[in-house]
Amino acid sequence: MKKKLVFAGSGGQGVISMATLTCLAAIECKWNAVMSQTYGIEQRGGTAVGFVVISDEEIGSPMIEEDADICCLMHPMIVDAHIKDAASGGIVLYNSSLVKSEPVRESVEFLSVPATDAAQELGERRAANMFALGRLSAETGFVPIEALCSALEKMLGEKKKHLVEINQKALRAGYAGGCNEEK
Amino acid sequence: MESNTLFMKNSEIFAEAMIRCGIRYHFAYPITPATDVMKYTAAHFHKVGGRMFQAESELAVINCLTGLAATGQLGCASTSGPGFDLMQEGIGFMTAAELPCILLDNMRVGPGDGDIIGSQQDYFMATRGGSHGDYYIPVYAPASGQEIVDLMPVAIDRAFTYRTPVLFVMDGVMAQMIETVDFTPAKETVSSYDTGEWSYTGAKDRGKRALITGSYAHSDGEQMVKKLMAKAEAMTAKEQLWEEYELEDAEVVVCAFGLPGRVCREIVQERRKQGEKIGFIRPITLFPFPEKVFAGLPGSVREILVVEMNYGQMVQDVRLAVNGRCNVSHYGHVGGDQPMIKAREVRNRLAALVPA
Amino acid sequence: MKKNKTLVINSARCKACGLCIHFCPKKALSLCGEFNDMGYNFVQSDQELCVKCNTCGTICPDVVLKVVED
Amino acid sequence: MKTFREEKNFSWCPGCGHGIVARLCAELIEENNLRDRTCCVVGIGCGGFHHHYMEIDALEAAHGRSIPVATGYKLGLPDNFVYTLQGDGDCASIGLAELMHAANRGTPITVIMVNNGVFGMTGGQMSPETLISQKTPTCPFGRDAKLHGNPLKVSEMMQEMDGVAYLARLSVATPTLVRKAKKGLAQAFKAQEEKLGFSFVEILSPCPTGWNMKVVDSYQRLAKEVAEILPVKEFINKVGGES
Repeated sequence: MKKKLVFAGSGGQGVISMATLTCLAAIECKWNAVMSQTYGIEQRGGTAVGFVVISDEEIGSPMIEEDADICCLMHPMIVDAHIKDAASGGIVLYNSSLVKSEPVRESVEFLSVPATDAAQELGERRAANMFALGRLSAETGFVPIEALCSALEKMLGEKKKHLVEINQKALRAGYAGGCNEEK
Repeated sequence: MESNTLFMKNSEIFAEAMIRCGIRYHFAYPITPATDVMKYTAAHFHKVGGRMFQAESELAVINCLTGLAATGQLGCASTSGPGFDLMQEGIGFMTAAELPCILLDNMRVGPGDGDIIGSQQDYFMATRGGSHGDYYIPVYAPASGQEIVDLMPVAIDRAFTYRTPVLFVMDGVMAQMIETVDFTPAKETVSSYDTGEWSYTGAKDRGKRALITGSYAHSDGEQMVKKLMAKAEAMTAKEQLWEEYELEDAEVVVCAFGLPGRVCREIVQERRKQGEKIGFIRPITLFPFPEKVFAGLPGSVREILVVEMNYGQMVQDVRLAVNGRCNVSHYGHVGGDQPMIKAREVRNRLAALVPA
Repeated sequence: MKKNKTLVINSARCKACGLCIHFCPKKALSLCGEFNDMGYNFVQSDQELCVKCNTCGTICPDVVLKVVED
Repeated sequence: MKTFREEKNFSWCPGCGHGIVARLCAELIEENNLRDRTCCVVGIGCGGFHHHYMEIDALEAAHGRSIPVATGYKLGLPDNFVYTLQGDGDCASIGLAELMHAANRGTPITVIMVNNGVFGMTGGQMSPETLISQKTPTCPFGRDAKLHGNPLKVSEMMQEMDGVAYLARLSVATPTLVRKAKKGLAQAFKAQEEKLGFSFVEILSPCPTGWNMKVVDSYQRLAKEVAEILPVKEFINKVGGES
């Protein structure tokens, strides 16, 4: 098993957290994980992209070049730049709360997820990233939802323990939404 | 630190490996993409009685390291391209003074201030040196977090054995990459090396020792350089490290170091499955350059494709190593967004070299 | 009891710069006609005039002169 | 005296102030029983010969880099005694940034800057300390403030720094000043031994060869002309002793 994932968004949306959590969940499953990211010279704003490779074998190339199995687009500003990262036959999840017009691309499967709206309903708009991840787990099984939930506790640690509950809630809500919906 | 398997950024893995191997002093000046190392040591060195010292410039960094090394203790300095430029004077000095230390250069784009993401453009500066004079220092180019951990005790041993600065180079992408890593190989070894024979700890119960890299008689300079060259020769004979794959019947060999090495190995593996006779070499030591693997290449090899995140630096060493026995071509790319090395481009080059 | 002081001159080190002569309050020092190994007419003292004040030893840049006590 | 190598003649020019400074350092190391744990870091220039006449460990740093070398050394061996001996070219020109930061950090090392106003070893060229209208091979018509800037008042620059425990400008121009210089140096050494912070002494010294003057004339110039611009003075003394 080897999966390549791209998480792209605007700085502050938590896309790097999505990538990190994916890696930690993979490690929960005793798999290997490699994550790289692009970053600007500025500390805030701009785009943020996390690239992830998870595998139950040793990971060779950590690079992603138009061969991602899953591509998560959380913000309209990065759609044009990163929709091409998905492999042919790959899955492109986009945050339809912000990406208003459906992205155009051949030979990929689109998943329209109103992540920001859903998170707002749960009471924490910033948990949109977790909602999207939960949904992705339900739709693709890239990592089990339980692995995401337990990795979340490790990622947040003691200092951010108070954030575990809302983020797990968003993960599970996203997962449930994905399960109920007809494919 | 109970667990041995962690998920960390490669720059942090470097710092944690230093701690676990017994290095207690780190000197640095903030510069992307090497700052993560000093952030980590600043937060963690004090727990083991160590110290991260932020100096006013890389000139001060390398010279603080010189002073520390003179006491017989092993320290480290980490930096990136423009800071590495400034350190060249001190690196040449420490080599002449036979002072051991560990150095890290997280390469960024240059010359000038350069972009902060990855490149491998410091190959020449790392292997040829930027100081005046004849000198070589061991250079390690790990391709993964695990290899950083595996190489740290080796580098420490070479630093003490040859009494020389030892350099690690990573590109900026590799430096920022986060990986699973097993720290089991990182054993405390620093304290097992006795430096009492040469360190400058005060003239107690012995005659004075003076560290002099200049000459007071013209023969001094000659003797010093001869000694350094003898060390370089010994390192060339004994310390070459590389990874190789499927060379026995290869017609084309891809050669790359560091992160591009990982990208290329996967491509070569995938071509082999197609039945193409392609082999792979990844130099792990850049000095000494692994000439032995090139000397031992089978006669079937007619072309070597060197892939680097620069416009042709290591390719010169490959050409020297094969000395005209086969063609050597180069694919290089620097800067822009990830991926730095386009796998598609490597595949195209290979398709041209190995017609289906 | 007054200690016995002596002015010792290590003439091998002298470079005949003349500072001691210039600063000597008693004009007890002068350069002699002989050469040391470095080729300098080294300094000599007139023990009659010398009051062992060590002014010469203080200013001498080559540690040639010093007043020692028994 | 065990510290001082009396059998070895100084290689400095006749009348050079470096010899006086070397003797004072050797006397103080001996008197304070520091020899066993002393390391001297010398700069490039005539000051580099300083340790040749002493039985102490020594490091010859790259030009201008004695202070970070001493800083790293002190971090590694905090209980050793470390001092740098640099000329004004080494300390105030190429090594000024390192001097200022070490002073401000309060690193407990002692820096001795022998200030003779020229680059002596290379033939008396202009240094940051060369006085206005003074002629050197690189300002053959005399130093001109508009062309070359003014003499750098290094000691005055450090006055406001909290990390500095002892700061003084001393001189070897006369026997009286030499005695005073020894007291100042002793305070600087003490500041380090008591871990009070950074200690710096600037010692005005003549370079008869570089100044193209007779020895006695060069000492008179030092006592008058130079001291008018760069007065002998104790700026900071947190040791509390008399100097």
